Amino acid sequence: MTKKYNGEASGYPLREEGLRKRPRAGEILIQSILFFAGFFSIFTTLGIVYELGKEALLFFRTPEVKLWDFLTGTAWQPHINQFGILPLVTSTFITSAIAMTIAIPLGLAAAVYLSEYATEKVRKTLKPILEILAGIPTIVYGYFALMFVTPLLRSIFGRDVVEIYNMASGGLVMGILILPLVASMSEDALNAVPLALREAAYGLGATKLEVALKVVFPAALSGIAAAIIVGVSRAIGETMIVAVAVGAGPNFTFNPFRGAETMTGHIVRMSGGDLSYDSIDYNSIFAIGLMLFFITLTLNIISQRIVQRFREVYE
Amino acid sequence: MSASPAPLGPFQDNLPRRHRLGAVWQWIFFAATIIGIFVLSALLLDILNESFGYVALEARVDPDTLAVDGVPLEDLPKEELIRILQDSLSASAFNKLNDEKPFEERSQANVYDLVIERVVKYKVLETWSLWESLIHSDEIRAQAAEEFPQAELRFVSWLTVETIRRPQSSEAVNAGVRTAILGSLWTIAITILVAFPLGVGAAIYLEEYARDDWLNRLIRTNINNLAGVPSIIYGILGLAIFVRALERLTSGAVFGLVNPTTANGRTILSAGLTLALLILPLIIINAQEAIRAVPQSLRKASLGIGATKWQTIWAHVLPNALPGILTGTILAVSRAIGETAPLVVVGASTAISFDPNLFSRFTTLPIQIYQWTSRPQGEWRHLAAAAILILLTLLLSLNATAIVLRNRYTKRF
Amino acid sequence: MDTLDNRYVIQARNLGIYYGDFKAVTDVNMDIERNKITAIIGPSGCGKSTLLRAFNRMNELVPGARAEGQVFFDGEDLYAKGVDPVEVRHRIGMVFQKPNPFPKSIYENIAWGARIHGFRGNMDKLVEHSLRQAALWDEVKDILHRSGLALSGGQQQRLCIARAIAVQPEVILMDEPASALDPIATLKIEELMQDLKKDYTIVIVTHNMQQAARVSDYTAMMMLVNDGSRAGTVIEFGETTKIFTRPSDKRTEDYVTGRFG
Amino acid sequence: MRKHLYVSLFVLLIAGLVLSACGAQTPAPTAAPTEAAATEAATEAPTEDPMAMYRPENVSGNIVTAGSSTVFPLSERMAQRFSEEGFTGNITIDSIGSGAGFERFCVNGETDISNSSRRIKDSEVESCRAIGREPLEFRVGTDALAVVVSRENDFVTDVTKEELAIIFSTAERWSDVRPEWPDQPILRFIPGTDSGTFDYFVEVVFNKDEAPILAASNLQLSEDDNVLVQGVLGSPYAIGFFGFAYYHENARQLQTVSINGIEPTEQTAEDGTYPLARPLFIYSTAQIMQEKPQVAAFIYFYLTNVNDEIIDVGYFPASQAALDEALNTWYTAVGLQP
Repeated sequence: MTKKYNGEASGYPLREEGLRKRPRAGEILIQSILFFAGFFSIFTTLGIVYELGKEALLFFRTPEVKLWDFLTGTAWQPHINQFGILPLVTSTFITSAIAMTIAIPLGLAAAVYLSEYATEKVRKTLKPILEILAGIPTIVYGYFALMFVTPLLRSIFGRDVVEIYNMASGGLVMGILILPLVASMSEDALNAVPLALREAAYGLGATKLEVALKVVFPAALSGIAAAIIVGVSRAIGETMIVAVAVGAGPNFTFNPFRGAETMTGHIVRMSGGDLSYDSIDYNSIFAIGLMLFFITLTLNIISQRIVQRFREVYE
Repeated sequence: MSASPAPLGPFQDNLPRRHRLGAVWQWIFFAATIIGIFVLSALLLDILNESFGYVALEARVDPDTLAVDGVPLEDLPKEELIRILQDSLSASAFNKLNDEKPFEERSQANVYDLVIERVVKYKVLETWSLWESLIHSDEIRAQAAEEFPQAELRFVSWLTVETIRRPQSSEAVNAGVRTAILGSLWTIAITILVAFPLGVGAAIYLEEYARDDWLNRLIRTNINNLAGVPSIIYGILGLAIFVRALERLTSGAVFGLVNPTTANGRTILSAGLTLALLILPLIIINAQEAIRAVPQSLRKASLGIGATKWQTIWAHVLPNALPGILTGTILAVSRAIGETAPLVVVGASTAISFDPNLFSRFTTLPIQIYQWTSRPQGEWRHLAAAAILILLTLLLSLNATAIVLRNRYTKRF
Repeated sequence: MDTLDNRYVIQARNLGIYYGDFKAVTDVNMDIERNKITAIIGPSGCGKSTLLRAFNRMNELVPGARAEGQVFFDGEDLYAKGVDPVEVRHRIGMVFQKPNPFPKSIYENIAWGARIHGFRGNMDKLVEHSLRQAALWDEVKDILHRSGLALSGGQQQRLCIARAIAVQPEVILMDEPASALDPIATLKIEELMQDLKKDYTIVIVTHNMQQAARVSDYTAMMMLVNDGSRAGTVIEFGETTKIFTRPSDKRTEDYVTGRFG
Repeated sequence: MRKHLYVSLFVLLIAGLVLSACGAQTPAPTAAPTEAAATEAATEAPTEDPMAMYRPENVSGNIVTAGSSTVFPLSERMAQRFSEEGFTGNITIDSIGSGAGFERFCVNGETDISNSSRRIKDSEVESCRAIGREPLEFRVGTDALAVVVSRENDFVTDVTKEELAIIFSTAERWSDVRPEWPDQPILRFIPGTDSGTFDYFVEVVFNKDEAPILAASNLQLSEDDNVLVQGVLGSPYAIGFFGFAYYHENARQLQTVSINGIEPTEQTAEDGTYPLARPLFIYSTAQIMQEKPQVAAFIYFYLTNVNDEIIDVGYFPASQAALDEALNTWYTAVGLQP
């Protein structure tokens, strides 16, 4: 094998480098740019933590504020020096939970319908409609909750039971807002499941339902989980609906028919009001923002663990 | 079943039950979709209901008194109309109109509109929704005749070409959304131009290049987390970074476009960049899922013929992931275009009187809508409803391209 | 019908298959004998897979596909009104060209089909029995709870066969089951088919004429009809030995001897 | 091939944007006049009449204002009139709340005028001074707070100020206020604690002590007065207070409660006999007004024309004395004699 194969003779130009690795500057450059795009999010987070932390520090340095009371107190009335964040946290969780009990089942069911049952034409019509409706400003959903859903709830459960501002109505409408998000993302995930898998199941004599729920759905779980995580995140971060329909009085209650105020609702109310910028109330919004940031962080880490467990079993 | 193997256990005949179950669930899936569409349509109908209907208008100067020699106001020649304007307006106001566009060049219709706007000055006394107007039209007439004997009852569409063309006004009958539409378009254009490449790039990195080490895990967790940060916090961040720290860039001073002493970072550029940060995680998460769904065999096929990694991604992975990526983009843009809170913090104005550009103060449609809905007078809510319809149309036309492309590239493997 | 007797499991009569306006398969008449292996051979694009999928109504999953004529299964027309495609596919199983295990454990891959059909016996035993029949048991008995996707290609295909067996069908349709596999794995699948034929009727679509000659008892030769319509049909059907040694059709002869086209 | 796809994707997107932008942009946008033009216009003005340089048509340049959402509709109307009367520069008004307005005015020094529905706080004056700004206050109008109940309520028509304090604090039931009133819980709907309205109510009714009202049971707050209207409409036993314009717009279903026998009307609000009439202000500084004549011109225009528009916007005029005082402040600031 001393003689090199003469490529020229056979019409193939022979590369001088042979098979040695060539530096591919373009590839490396692209990879670096892509890495930067990925790493960029870290800067965003650092920026958020720094900006919120800086101001939140001012809040925690105030003598009236004790960190322990902040975390465990059940009354939030900054005007009279009560700084217990729990009422804001509980109402955030309750409204989000109500929203997700609407958005997850309805959204996933709609996704299954669109992906597995609907004809191509129906799917191509309905999906964009759902997505466009997600673009209605949330303030509109807020008024929808207050003027339509709340009276509805009050006529069903009684005016004495359901307060005019209540977490149920805000949560329900927030669920409607998030429904298209969950449906659209999940539908994509279901649609991405290979046809071969569906055929395998049909070939065994599975019904359409069995194929959809027991084969396609589990196979799309990772995408569906992402849809749900995005949905939950949106629910926790949603502002205008809760600001209009849930009320503006921090209330430590677990009754969904009572009014309360969520963390985001409080932040937007304080930042848009007539309060002085150097008041302790005003600074409190940064502490709440930071708290919200850590709550979503914790939830995300937990949910990612769960998703990872599912993924590790099959794949 | 003569030749079948000895069964290891009996198969229960469960077919009818399975089919029943299938039918029930199919019905449930369908119902869920219908409920979703129904509720969202109810919302849309509610908006439509507010966009049309009767109004009781009272003129500050009765148009009949402006008639000359029995010729009604709308049929008066341009010169007569100009004379009316000259008589009723201050000299400076009249001159300003002439400066904006000389009266010789204006049409009769245009001058007539000016007379209506500046001299006749209709004022809304009462409004009714479309539903009321259609069902209780007689009652409305009776009520209007009794309560507002001077007023004129008209059936109006709050959504007209004029609503789109006019700038803002503090009178509902003259108000339009032009400045807001331009502000929204500029903002969303910057948002897409920044967030789409950056988001898809990040997703490619995470799915195709990143090894499973602590740094990349951190990045992944971080992106999921950012998706849940309330939008107003992005506003605070945008204020600190784009409005303040990068003021020279975002105000346009660095390009010598504005006077550095009056440069202000509260511009469309800052707003667009802030919204880009906001929707970036949404785009990344969606794009990641879409890229993950591309079959491995496709990558192997491309690598197998000696394509480089990037060539493989560019030519095979991305086109196949495109439908999913576009879904994410549509959802993200829908969200960005409807955002209010972060833009208020970054410094969107509530009232501006000029057409915005990249480095100017601005307002956006949702901010107009928010402001209008919180006013006491009912006519603003009707106008807000019309603005929502305009926003949805805008969104639809922006997303149409993405939807068309997605439908074209969607396929099952 | 007088031609129907218990020897034949599947009998196609004047079967034609359309995709929308396009007729893919036309005028097929063939009888498939019980506990035998029937191979369908022919050049690419002549409708072999389409025909095979018509035997358990898998074609219906393609939007716009429809069939005309009859396919009798144990004397009952599969395309008659009121016939349930789900039950059809339970009785006539299918193995696909590319191994397609579910993203579930090996055990679940096999148990799933039986479970949905209301299997009320000992599931562990069924899984073991099916895996043994598919000659996979010894290789996977210790890793039953590992993902089916973790197996090699040949193992995956045998897993898919085991999965098909577990619902205890009468017929197994195999669509080029070994085309994605190496010769050793292919050999294993072929041996397996010989074992399975004791209990099942097998119809196999294959590209590989040696394979057809090796494993099958009967062979159907498919070609495009010569009227320019691009529809495929069975031009010759008979015992494999006859088809490969003394074909009556010139085109078959050319094809099996490699002189085709 | 693929490249075409991506390129066309972007091109289409941008084309869509540009097209829709062009469609909306029928009248040609005029370039924003620069600061230089503003000073030019100012010096050009004839010197004989010192007020001539403050006519709308004689000034140009930018006016940046921000602040209270309550004052916003009024400022918006005045800005529009100002432009109609010949002003060619740009006015922007941000409705962000009085507090945030003062932050931009006193801390960052980026606005020319701050709208406020409350008087500036001492701490805010201090931070203004820290950046060399000495805020000047101009009273522009009055926002009467209406204490309202639903039309379904047939027992409350008039209360004393003391009763008002009890209704919005310690009383659990209507019968706790007056024994002849029904034995039903009081449902309270009030503006959020961050609002100027809340502050003002507390100041007048509770002597600046917020604790009693915040400790009241069945208390619902909202920053949006339209939302409060819905709250009061919800029950015959509900009571609330908010801007008079919101009452006026819903007068069919709501009724006001007079306080110490005084109804909220234009008359009682203007002469100060109605106890819940809160002042509306705009703030600027002498330095800004001198450096930017357009700002001085706008404030002058505002003060002299506000009463033509204020009722239409939904508020009541300030008393003549208050407006005269504001005008005096203006003359002093620009260095002229009234």
